[in-house]
Formats: sequence, C-alpha cells, structure tokens
Amino acid sequence: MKRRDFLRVLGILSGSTLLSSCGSRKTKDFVSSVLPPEEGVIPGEAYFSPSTCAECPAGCGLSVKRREGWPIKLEGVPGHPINDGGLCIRGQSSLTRLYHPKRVEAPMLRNGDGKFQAVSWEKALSLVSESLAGSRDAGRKNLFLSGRTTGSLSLLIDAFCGKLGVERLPEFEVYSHSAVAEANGLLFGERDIPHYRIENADFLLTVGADILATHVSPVSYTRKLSRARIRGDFRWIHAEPHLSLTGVNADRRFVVFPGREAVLLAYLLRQVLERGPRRHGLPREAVNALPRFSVENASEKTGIPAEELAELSNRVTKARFPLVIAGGISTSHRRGLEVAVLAGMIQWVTGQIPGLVDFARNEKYGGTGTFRDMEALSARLSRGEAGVLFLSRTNPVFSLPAGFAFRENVRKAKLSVAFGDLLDETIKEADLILPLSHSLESWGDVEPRRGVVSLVKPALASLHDTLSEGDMLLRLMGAVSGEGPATGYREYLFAEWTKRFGEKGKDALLRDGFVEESLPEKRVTLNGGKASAFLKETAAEGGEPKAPVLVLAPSLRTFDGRSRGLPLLSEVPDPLTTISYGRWLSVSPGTAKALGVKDREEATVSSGDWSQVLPMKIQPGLAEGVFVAGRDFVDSPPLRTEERTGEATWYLEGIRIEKSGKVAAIPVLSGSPSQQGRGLIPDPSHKDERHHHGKESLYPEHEHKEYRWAMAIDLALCNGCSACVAACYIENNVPVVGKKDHLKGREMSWLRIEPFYGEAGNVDFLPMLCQQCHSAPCETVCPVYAAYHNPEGLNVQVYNRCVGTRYCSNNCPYKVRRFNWFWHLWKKPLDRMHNPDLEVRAAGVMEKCTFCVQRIRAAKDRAKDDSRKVRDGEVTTACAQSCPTGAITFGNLLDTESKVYRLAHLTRAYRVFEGLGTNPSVYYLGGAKGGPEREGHG
Amino acid sequence: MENRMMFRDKEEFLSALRDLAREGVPQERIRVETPFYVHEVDEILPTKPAKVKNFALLGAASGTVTGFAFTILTSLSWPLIVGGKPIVSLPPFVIIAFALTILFGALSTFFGFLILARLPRVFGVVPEEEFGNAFVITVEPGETK
Amino acid sequence: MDKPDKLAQVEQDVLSAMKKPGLGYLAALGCSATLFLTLLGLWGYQIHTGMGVAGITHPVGWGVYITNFVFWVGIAHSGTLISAVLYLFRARFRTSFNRPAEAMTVFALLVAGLFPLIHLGRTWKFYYLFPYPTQRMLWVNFRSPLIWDVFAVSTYLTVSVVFFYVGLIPDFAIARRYKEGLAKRIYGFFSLGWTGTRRQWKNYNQLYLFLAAFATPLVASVHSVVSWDFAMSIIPGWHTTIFAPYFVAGAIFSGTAMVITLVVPMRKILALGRYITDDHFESIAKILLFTSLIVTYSYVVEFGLAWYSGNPFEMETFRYRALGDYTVMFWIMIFCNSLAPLTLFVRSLRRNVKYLFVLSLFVNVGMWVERFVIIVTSLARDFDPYAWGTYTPSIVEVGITLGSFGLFFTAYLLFLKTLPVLSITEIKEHL
Amino acid sequence: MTRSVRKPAILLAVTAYFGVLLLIAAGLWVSWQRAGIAPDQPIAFPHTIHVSKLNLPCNFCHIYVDRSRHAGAPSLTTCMSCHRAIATDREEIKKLTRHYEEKRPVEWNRVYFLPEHVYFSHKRHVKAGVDCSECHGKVGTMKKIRRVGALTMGWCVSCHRARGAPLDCTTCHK
Repeated sequence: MKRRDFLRVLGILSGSTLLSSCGSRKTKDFVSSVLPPEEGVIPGEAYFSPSTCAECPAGCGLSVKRREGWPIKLEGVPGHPINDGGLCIRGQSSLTRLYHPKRVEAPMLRNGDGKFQAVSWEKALSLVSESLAGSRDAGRKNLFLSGRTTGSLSLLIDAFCGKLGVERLPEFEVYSHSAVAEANGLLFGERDIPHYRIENADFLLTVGADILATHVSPVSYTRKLSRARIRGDFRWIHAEPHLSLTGVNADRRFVVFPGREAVLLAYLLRQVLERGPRRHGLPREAVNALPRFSVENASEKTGIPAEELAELSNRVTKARFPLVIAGGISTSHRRGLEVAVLAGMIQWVTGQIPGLVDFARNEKYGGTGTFRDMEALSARLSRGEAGVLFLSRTNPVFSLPAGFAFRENVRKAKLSVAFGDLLDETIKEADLILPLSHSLESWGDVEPRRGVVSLVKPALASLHDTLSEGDMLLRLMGAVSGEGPATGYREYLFAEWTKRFGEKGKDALLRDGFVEESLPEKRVTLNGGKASAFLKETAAEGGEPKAPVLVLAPSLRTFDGRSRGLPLLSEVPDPLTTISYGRWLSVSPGTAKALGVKDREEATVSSGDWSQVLPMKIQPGLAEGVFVAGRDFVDSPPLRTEERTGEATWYLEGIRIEKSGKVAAIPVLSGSPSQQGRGLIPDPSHKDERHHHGKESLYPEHEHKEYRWAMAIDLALCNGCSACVAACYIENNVPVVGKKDHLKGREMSWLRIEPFYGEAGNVDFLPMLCQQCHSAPCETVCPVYAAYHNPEGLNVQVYNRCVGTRYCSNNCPYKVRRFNWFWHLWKKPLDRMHNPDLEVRAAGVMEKCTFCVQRIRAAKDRAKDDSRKVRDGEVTTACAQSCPTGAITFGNLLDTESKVYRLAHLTRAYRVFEGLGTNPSVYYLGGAKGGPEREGHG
Repeated sequence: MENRMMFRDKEEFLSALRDLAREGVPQERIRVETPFYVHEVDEILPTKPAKVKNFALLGAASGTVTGFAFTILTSLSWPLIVGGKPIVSLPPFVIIAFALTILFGALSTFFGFLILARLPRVFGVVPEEEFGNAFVITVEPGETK
Repeated sequence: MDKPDKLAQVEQDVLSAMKKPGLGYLAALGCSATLFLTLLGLWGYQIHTGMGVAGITHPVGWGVYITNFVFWVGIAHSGTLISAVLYLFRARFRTSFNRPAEAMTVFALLVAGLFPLIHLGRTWKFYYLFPYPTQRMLWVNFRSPLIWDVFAVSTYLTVSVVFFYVGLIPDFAIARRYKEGLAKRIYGFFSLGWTGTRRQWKNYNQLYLFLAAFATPLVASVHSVVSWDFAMSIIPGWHTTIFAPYFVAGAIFSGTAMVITLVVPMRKILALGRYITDDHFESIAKILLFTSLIVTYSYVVEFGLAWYSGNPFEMETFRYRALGDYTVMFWIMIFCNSLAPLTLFVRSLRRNVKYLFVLSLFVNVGMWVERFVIIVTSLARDFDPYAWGTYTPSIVEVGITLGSFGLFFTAYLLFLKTLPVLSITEIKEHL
Repeated sequence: MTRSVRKPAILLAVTAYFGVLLLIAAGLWVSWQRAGIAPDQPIAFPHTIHVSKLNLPCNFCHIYVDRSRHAGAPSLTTCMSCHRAIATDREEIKKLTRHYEEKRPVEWNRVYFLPEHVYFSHKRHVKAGVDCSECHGKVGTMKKIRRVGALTMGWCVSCHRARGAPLDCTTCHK
C-alpha cells in the first residue's frame, strides 16, 4: 500500500533509526556494533555534554542533548556565568547550522573560470603555505582578518601569525561598541566594555543599548534584568530613536532623536552633581564645561515632556544604585562618543564603579577593530599590498558600505583564504575556501568575559570533510615548517588549560563546561584632565541627522546578518511585526499616512546613489520621520564612519522614499495588532471582572490522581524574544514549511508570541500555546478520541488515531492546533535533528503543544526507577527551559509546594477567556511590565 | 378446476365480488388481484388488519434499546474523559438511540412486510400470466355447491 | 374514453420516458459523467499530495467541502417532505412529484455522504469513524456531533432507499409487462414477483404508511443533527440555539427549489404536462415562499441575538459577516433567499413555470452561499484576534464541487431512463 | 413457487451468507495475529545452545534490557570474548570472526518491530516483573527466532488490563 510505504519512509527519516526498537522491519536498526558504546552512553537514553554557543560573540554555555550520538537539542547550562540556563532564539537555531544542507563540505578552490571545485586538504594547505612564502618573497604582506576571537584560539592565531610572519589585523565586528570602549579608555584608561551588574541596580537607564536582543551579551543581561524585576523596587527607563524589542520592554520608553541623547545625559549628570547620589566630584573645569539645561529646554531639545524628565531625574537622584548603559545606535553617530562619555561620568559621579560597572570582568572587546580599520585594510588591498589574506568567520563584503569597495579589493589579494561553514558574500569572493567544523564538531574554548572560560567540546565527529580552525592553523604551521602537524588542537588546548588552571581546573572545565576565575576587584579613577578637555571641545548639541532617518537596527533573529540562511530563523516571526519571511521597512502610522502608503506596499528607499526596494510595514509606536530596517535587510548601505570612534553610524539620514503602489507578498502572521478589547491581556484594573468567570460548570471536576500538569507565564517578565518558539520547534520536530505556506497562514508553530499594541504604541507579548483545558472544546468534538483528557490533566492528541476532520481546530478558542497540510520532508542531514521520542506527524494529522509529554514521560520513568513521584522542577518544557527571562514555570498543580502552584494562586494570575469556562491549565501572570508594586515571583 | 372472472371496470368487479360474498363463498377460496389498492375489497370481505405494525413497533423498540446499550457500554469499555463531560453523558446518546429507532423500525417493517406478503416469490418473479390493468377474481375449487 | 384505456394510457405516458435515449440526453449524461470523473481525479490528487491543495487553512479549517455536505443533505430533505409528510397529510398534488423527489433524496444523500470523506485529512483511515469491534478495543466518541452525523445520515440514506424502493415495487411489476427477455427478468426480480393480490396490497398499504411515519421525523432530525455540527461548537456565529429549526427550514427551502429545477425540464421533455399541472407547481411554490419567510426570519433573529447579547465576540462576527471580507457573498445570500422569493406573493408568478424555474436556480445558489457564509465567516473571526485569517477556495475545491453536481445529475439522468419517473400506480388510483 | 424448490434455495442462501461472514472473520483474525514470522538472520545464531544448553541469562547479551527502552544486541566484542576460542571451526562462527576482523557491524533482521508512533520500554516491563518469555516465548527452544507475541494494540492492551498497568494513551503513543 503506497501510503504505508510513505509513512515508512518518513519513519526512517525521523531519526529514530539507530538502535530504536520502534522502527519497522525495513530499517536496519537492530545492530551488533563491533565495539561496545562509550562509557555512560545507554542506547535509547538521551545524554548531555557541555559546549559553548558560537552563533554570536556572547559565548553562552550549552548543554547538548544527544541520542545515539546525534545532537538533537541545545539547552543553556544552568549556573553558567553567562547565560545561566537560558538560550536565545539564535542559540537554539545553531543546531540547524550544524545540520545545514548547504554547508561547505570540503576545501574549495576557485579554478580558472571562477568556479569552485573541491580539493584535498593536503593540496589546499600546501597551496596556502606556498603562496605564503611566495608573497613574502614578492614583498607582499600576508594578512589575517577574523571575527571577534577570544580564549586559546586567539593565542593560537597570534602564535600562527608570529611563526609565519602574518600580520594579524584587528578583529572585525559590525557591533564593535568602539565608542563605548573609546569613552572608557578616555575616562578610566580601560578601552573595553565593562560588565554591567544589572541585577544589583535599583534604577536602570539604557540609552540606545539593545540589551535584550543583541547588545554585547543579551541572554546574560536578560537574566540579570529578570532578577532585578523579580526582586521588585526596580525601575527601567529606555531611550532610543527607533523602536526595538528592548525599548518596548522597558518600564518607560522615551523617543530621543540621534544626537539628542547627549542633552539628556548632560542634564542628568548635572542633576546628579547637584542633588546626588554623589560619591565622587568632577574637576571644576569639567563642571563648568558641562552644558547647563533647564528642564524646559532639555525637554524641548530631547522631546521628553518636562514633567516626565523631572520625574526621571528624581528617580535617578533618589536611586541608591542607579545604572546607565549607553550603547548601540545612541553611541554610533556624530555625538556617540560624547553620549558614552557622559554616561561613564554619571556612573563615576554616582560611584557605581566597580559596584555596578565592573571593569575587572570586562567583555573583552579590546582587540575588536572598527570600520576605520576596515577602511584602511580595503585601501591596502586596493594598493595590492596583500599576499595571502585570511578571512575567518567574518563577512565584511556584506557588512561594509559599498563605498569601501571591499568586494573588489578582496580579489586584489594574491590569494584570499576564507574559513567558514556557509557560503556567505565574503566566502564567495575568496579564492580558497577552507570549511570550518561547527562548534559542536570541534574542540576549543572561549573567554567571552574576562575570567569566564567556557568549553567547546565536540558532540559528534565532523559530518563533512571539515576541520576546526585550531586544527587548521596547526596543520598549516606544520605544512609550512614541513614537519607536519605538531599536535592536534585538542592536545594544544589541554596543555593550555593545564597551564592556566592546573589539572584540577582542567578537569572542572571538562566536567562543568566552564571555569569562572576569581578576579581581584578593579578600582578605576576618572582621568579628570582628559574628561574636562573632552567636555570643553564638545557642546552637547548640534549635529543631529537630517530627517527622515533610516535606522539600521540589529536583528533579533540574525544579529548582524550572520545567522541569515538558518531555515528556522526565518520560520519564527519577528516578535514586533510578526513577519516571518522576507525583508521590510518599518514606518510609523503617521508617516505612512503622510506618504499615503498601504501596509506591505513596496517602496524604494534611497540615500545618495544607494537605493534598495523594501516593503513598508506600518509599525505602531515608531516616531514620525524615523524608518527602521533590520541591519540584515540592507546590502552594503553607505554608512558614514565617525572620525573619533571609527564606528559606523547606524542610520542613513535624509533618505528618500518612493512608493511603488505594489503590495509585496510578505507573510504577516498576526491577524490584528490590537486585542480588540477582548482582554487576552486584561487591564490590571479589571481584576475582579476576570475572576468571577469560568467557575460554573454543569459537571463535577474530573479528579486527577498524582499529577496535574500546569504552566504559569509571567507576562511582566516575558519580553517576546521568541527563544521559546525556536526551542519548541526543535524539541517537537515541528516542520519548517516555508514562505509559500506562511502566506496562506499555515505556519506550524505550536507556540507563538502574540504582540498586542495599545493606543500609546506600547506592546504586550502573549505567549500562546495549547492551554490544556480541563473542559476542552476540542476533545468533545473529536469523533475518534484522538483528542482526549488524560488523568494528569494533559489535553492529549494521539496522532496515529487522528483522521483529520479539523473540527478540533475549528472549535479551539485559542487556535493553537496545527494541521499537517502536506507531507513534510526534512532535507538531509536536517533529519538527524529529529527527536526520536516523538513521531513525525503524517500529512492530514492535527498536532499541537503537549506540554512536552515526552519529557514528562522520561521524568516519570526516572522517578519510577527509584519508586518516587516526580519532584518539582525535575521536569520542565522546552520553552520554559530555554526562556532567558524565566517567565515560564511548569509543574504539578496538585503539589501545593510547587512553584507553579504558588504562582497560579497569585492574585494577578488569570487565564485567557476564562468566561468560556474552558478551565485552562495555563495561568498568565498579568500586570504591566515591571508595574510599580508587583507581587514577588521567585 | 378454478374459475376466474376478469373486469376492466372497478365497479363491475366490486359488485361481482359482493355477489360472491353474498353466495357465502369462504374468502380463503377467493383470490383477488387489482392494479392498485381497492379498500372496498376489505369492506366486502372483512379480514383482520395487517400485522406489519407489530414489526414496526418491535423494530423501533429494539432500536431504542440498542442505541442506549451500545453507546453506554462502549463508552464504559474504555472510559476516556472528553471536554470534562461525564463518561456516560446521555443527551448525546439520545440522538444515537433516536437514529437507531428509526433505522431498525423502518427495516423491520420492510422485512415484516416481505414475510407477511409472502414476498419475494423467489421463482415466480415473472408470473406466467399477467392481468395488466384488469381486476381479477379467482375462485379456487372447493366442494361443489 | 373509458377507464381501462386511461389506465393503459398512464402506463404508456410514463413508461415512454424509458425509450431509446436521444442525442441531447446522451450529451447531458456525458457532461455530468465527465464532471464526476474530474471529481475522482482531483480527489485522488488531493489524497496523494495532501489536504493543502485545498484552500482551507488556519483558522478556517472547514470550507467548500463542508458547505457542499450541508447543501446536499439539505437538498435531500424536501424529497422526504414531499413523499412522506405530504403522504400523511393526504396532499393529492404529492403524486406528481414524489417519485422524482424521492430519487432526488437518494442521489443527494449519496453525494452528501461523499464529502465528509473528501474533507478528511486521512481519507484512508475513514473506517476509524465507524463503531465496529476491532483488535484495538477502541470505539468512537459518541459525544462528537460528527458521529451523530454518521448515524443520522446513514440512517436517512437507508430509510430513503427503502422508501424509494417500496414505492417502486408495483411499478416494477407494471414495467415488467412492457419488457422482454432479460430486462423482463430484471424488472421482475425487483418487482419481487408482485401480482397485486389482496394480501400484498393490504400489507403494502400499511408498510407504506409506516415507512412514511418513520421517514417524517427524519425531515426534522437529520438536518438538526447537521446543524449541531455547528451549534454544538463554541464558535461565535455557530453557537446558537436556533440553528436546528433554521437549518431544517433552509433544507426544505433549498430542496423544494431543487425539485422545481429538476421537474420543470423533466415535465417539458417527457411531455408529462397532463400529470404535473400548474396547480401542482403553485402548491410547491407556496412551500417555497413559506420556507423562504422562515429562513429570512432566522437571519433577522441571528443578528438580533448577537446585538442583544452584547457579547463582543458575537457582535464582531456578525458585523464581519455583513460588512467584512465576505460581504458580497452575504448580500447575494440575502437577495436570493429573502428578497427574490417574495415575488411569489404574486399568484401569476407562482403559476408561471418558467419564472419558477429561474427563481429556483437563484434559490439553489443562495442556499449554497448561505452555508458558505455561515461556515467561513464564523471561523475567520473567532476569539483570538491574532489568529484571524481569511479563506479562498482553491481550484481543486471548485473542481470537486462541480464534480459533485456531475455525480448528482449522472444518477438522476440514469434514473430517468431506467425507472418509472412518476408513480404509475398512485396516478391510476387517483384518476 | 413450489415449496420443493424453494427450500434448498433458501438453505443455499443461508450457508452462503454465513460462509462469507466466516471468511471475513478469519481474514481479520489472521491480519491481527501477525505472529509467527521468522526471518533468516545474517548469522544463524542458535538461542537453543546459548540459552538452553549454556543457561546464559538473557541480559548476558541483551545488556540494556533493564536499563533502557531497548534490550540492545550484544557488541561483537562480547561474542568474540568466547568465540575466539570456542567452535572456531564452525561456518557461522567464521562469519562472525570475519565481521569482527573487518570491523563490520552485524545488522540483524527484526523479528519484533513496532510502528513509529509507539513508545515501548523494555526497562519498564522487565522492572515490572514481566518475564521475557511472556512476549518472546521460549527462545531456548527456537533454532531460529520466531515471533510469538502478536504486537498488536489489542494484544498490548489486554495484558495491560490484566496486570492493571496504565491504559492512558500517552503511555505507549508518542
């Protein structure tokens, strides 16, 4: 029977092939291996090994879930100094990079007609070493450019460059934060990004810094922020010109036009100087140089209402531990350095260094270069100075302005060698591609924050003919010196670790996946002279960009664009616009009306001779005259480089918009930006109204014996970062269906983030998943018992029983059920990612969130082994596990000691559409974002 | 030997029938065939009303019983909670019972009819002689009068 | 002209329909058969490729397929109404319609029964829907309206077939006389060897009465059950108590229209004007008008309820239904079902067969659209605004819908050539 | 019409009717009881010797049976630990040795397999005191392993019912 075979094929695809007892006879899965499996590995049982995420520079700790040797899920390491269990959307998706069907599988050499062809490593390496020597003789310089690199690899690169006479260039990061580093250098002689201890602050002012999504170490900051919010008595104000995920999550968000932040900070600094909290003074000339603003003209210049400004300055001056983080767009324009300096000075005056601003554990951006460095490099290349040019884990061709002519100049190098895994713009320009192993295939370590070393450990042998960068360099050194590779990178690392931490430390690193060194507190003092000199020559005003401004915001989903091409990241929609696939240009409703553009209408945005066509998305809450596009949506925009900081501006000024009248086909998943007064997220003032609902029922509650699984989601903590969504996709084998189906509204996500906009442009995020109702409308209508209620309070969906009437989905008030419209086939080797504890649903079957029933089953299995009940916190869902804010709590409602029980009984706990009497198991904790007086949480 | 009278007209046929009845010919010897139902015949030769209705009642009753028994027993055989409703929730079962009442009722009525009307005449589906639109009275031979 | 010849005349008139088919007939049959074949083809394609080839999506999980199901079940109803209910009421004009009406019922149900299967995501697992003992030891969920459907519709089909057949038995016996050779034996077989003896007639009479009695409640029950597919849900726009009577009225309305659509050409082509007179049509037209008024009333009540409830979900749903993305459909429905039939208050129009025919076409369209509007608009805008969406039928759905008409007319055309199109026996009886 | 002909006709009909019913029932029964399959194996491993003669416990080779959902097949190292010395002249053992030396794993043909949507854990059943033979029969008496248990849902459920094991769908369905 054709169908059967098809199912069988899917069965084989679905990863449960190796050694699983649940395959059909066709799958060769009952095997006598030659050797017994490695110690501690039990076939059929999942096991975890530590590693580190390499998707962005933050360096979050990973614990890699493996089955039969294949990594199937990435989770944050609880207790890790950086991410403490949380993992962001990009980190979750990093697994799809490992299994990406389009990875570079072998060394590639560009042949005569410009096509790439695979070559052996020997050939490739020998070619490199020859040309190294060759170009040295020809008097050309061999150059090494890489993305931000820390830990042993950085040392090895130095060694490599030293030995082979290669010049190591400053690392290239689009987000180098060099203005902030510059300012700290100027004020305190520390040219770096300090470690902000947000969790200890009682007042936080972020200026431009997108700390929740992309700024330096987002997961770390998010965790800290949650801790502060949970503690209570904490207030967070955010100022930015555009609209970012961070902005909408602050307790109060101010729109401050680029350049005007300096006014705000100057005003606040003076307030602090006059009214405290004041621990250190400033030299007199600095104080005099500091421009004076009355509330009125400060508010008039910044656009912040006077009373709000006064209120703000009160908060700052009243606060005991005020923290100011300037960065991102607010420090990357003409006055960027000034903004950073003023912020630093406020920190100095309020005496929060090193309490909140810790230079001992700085974020190690010292070695990171700037756009100016790249400009210089491009110039050198064009002069044909370069012999061999190594380009490692970096994509300047995409990121740099066309004006730099980097694309053309790369070709001028005698031999450009690119290390990478996917074919990005830069690699395509290289002469030789050396394929990098994924971090899950390689040994290594990173030191994202000084004194925090995180382990990179292979979770599987390389899928393709690839090498880790370390091994590559060692072999190159060997090839050049002729005596072959000295040692493998592994040995090299082990030596380094023992040298640095001693045997014990090394073992700890290998065991826990990280080592946190204790560092002496670092006291810095303000360089008064430089400070006042700087203030003299600047006058906190002028130099604002001409409106309209196009802000190129860093992207939650692809950072600076490096994560483009990971399928999952386009499938999960952007939380603010709910657009999944494609690029767009956000425009404020007012401006849209003025321009007379429809939603999703295509427009040509141009600045100078640069232009690009983008669909316009009307974005509530955005300021007039400000347009926003993701940094990853625009190709080599003409960004200006700042003289003092060398950082590129994050915006284009005086842009022109020409609408085309053509409406673009980009999938907007949300059916309505407003909740139409339906109280999905009730106004806190309507508390009692919420509570008299949903109690009455004709029938007695059916009783649950041991467990009654339930979830509590704190909406005051949830920031819409969508990490949970990505985690859910991977944990539950949810198919990635692509743009065509998204346009039809057929996305398959079991868990979605619903943004609801208020009149003021404020946004509340509602994570919507199956509510596991106790009187579930979906169950009654299923003719075949595929949907029913189990004794543990789960609303079960039995896939192999489902016939696909879709009645349950129709009857679900929350519309969280997903129907398989087609057969979904995973491109090899993506199928390796499948979680064998779930079947891959067939076409014509309804599926939905099950509270990760497979995890519950596993936990109960463990508990049963030592005959006890599952403990609170022993089992949690994929979404809760990944959530960086810790907004999601999962547990047993029958256990009155459990956390979820406590949360579900808070007075701000409510359930969506309680009036329908569906009696859901998902409790939402309402209350405005960090609303002033909130009940405790943790 | 039997003797047969054929009429083209209903009234003649009826009067002839009346005569027979008056002559006191026992009705089991009189066979009547008509192109359509002629209720006067039953007045002339009174008989007990047809028993098809008993089958109807029996069928309907058994339908109701089956309906309830089936739904309740199957629900109990593997109790699964749906929508927080009790395992045996009668209101929906009434609908099933109703449907089965009609179904069984109709079928048993039909089969009852077949039995009572001695149909089908397995080997006589095409009788060798047909009377078309004639009203036919056949008197089977009995003891000569 | 004396009676017996009249009787013979009736037989010839009616049976003459069975003579060799003409070109027109064959053409019509060819067309509808091809349409039906396209249905099969497209269905196969859908099963192989997946439900996605249809336009349905989230949140609109039901679309044209369920619309067709409800539509065809509705069509079936007036058949039973005319043959059973009017029989109990001893309405004479029934005689001219009951045979084609019953045939229509049976065929409409055959078509309707197809759609629940077509709309299944895993058609090849349809047998899960039937309560039969399996090794799985698992039964079906009798609390689900879909199971009620299974029982209601299959019961309805069975009873209608029996009723249809029983009515045919004496006519088979008549047809048997006009046939030769094998055909004679076949008709004989179906006539069960009927000869018209006292015993046969006596029991037959009671049988017919009881079957009518059994069929009558079905007119009310079956479409009520179908309406509960929607009313039993919690979707605003579906979850209403008036749905059962509202749907039953609608069913009879659409069915009556379909009877007119079928009988008018039949009477013309087969020259049965003598037996199907304008008076008969007028009576049918009255039913049409009456049910149209009930349906219109239901529309008003629906909106009234929504408005009076003050429930934001209900109110939005009905605002959307009238003024939203599907407003055109809505007003088509209003025109065809509520406004156009009002013209039947004019007697001359009631008696104008051509007009009735045209009107009936409008009503058929209108009633199909009504089901579409009810199903789609309610699903498109239920509780969670994030999940709002729209639905446009795909080419596959359109093809399958046309195909269903193909199947229906194929069956009906075959009926015309094989069975007595009017109840000969009853006509004789009433001469 | 004459009784004499009608009776046999009716009898015929009745027998035909019940005959068909019986056939259907039989067909269903067979399709349910897929027991009895016994595929050939790459190496004709005789359980008779190892279990009956040598009295090796099942988990001597199937080491994961009480630790994982899979009983697991022994690694060739386990086999060779004895067969380096024992019965090395036998054809099958030579096959085994070849596999071992060429580092080729042995891919056995499944006798017991479940569909993809079923979750089954040997560990749970063993720990619950279900004897291997209850599903796998007396393997000691089988020269070639033949399936004993039907492995149909009904088969599982009836045992679960008998032992009062959980009947919730999520216990076995994933």
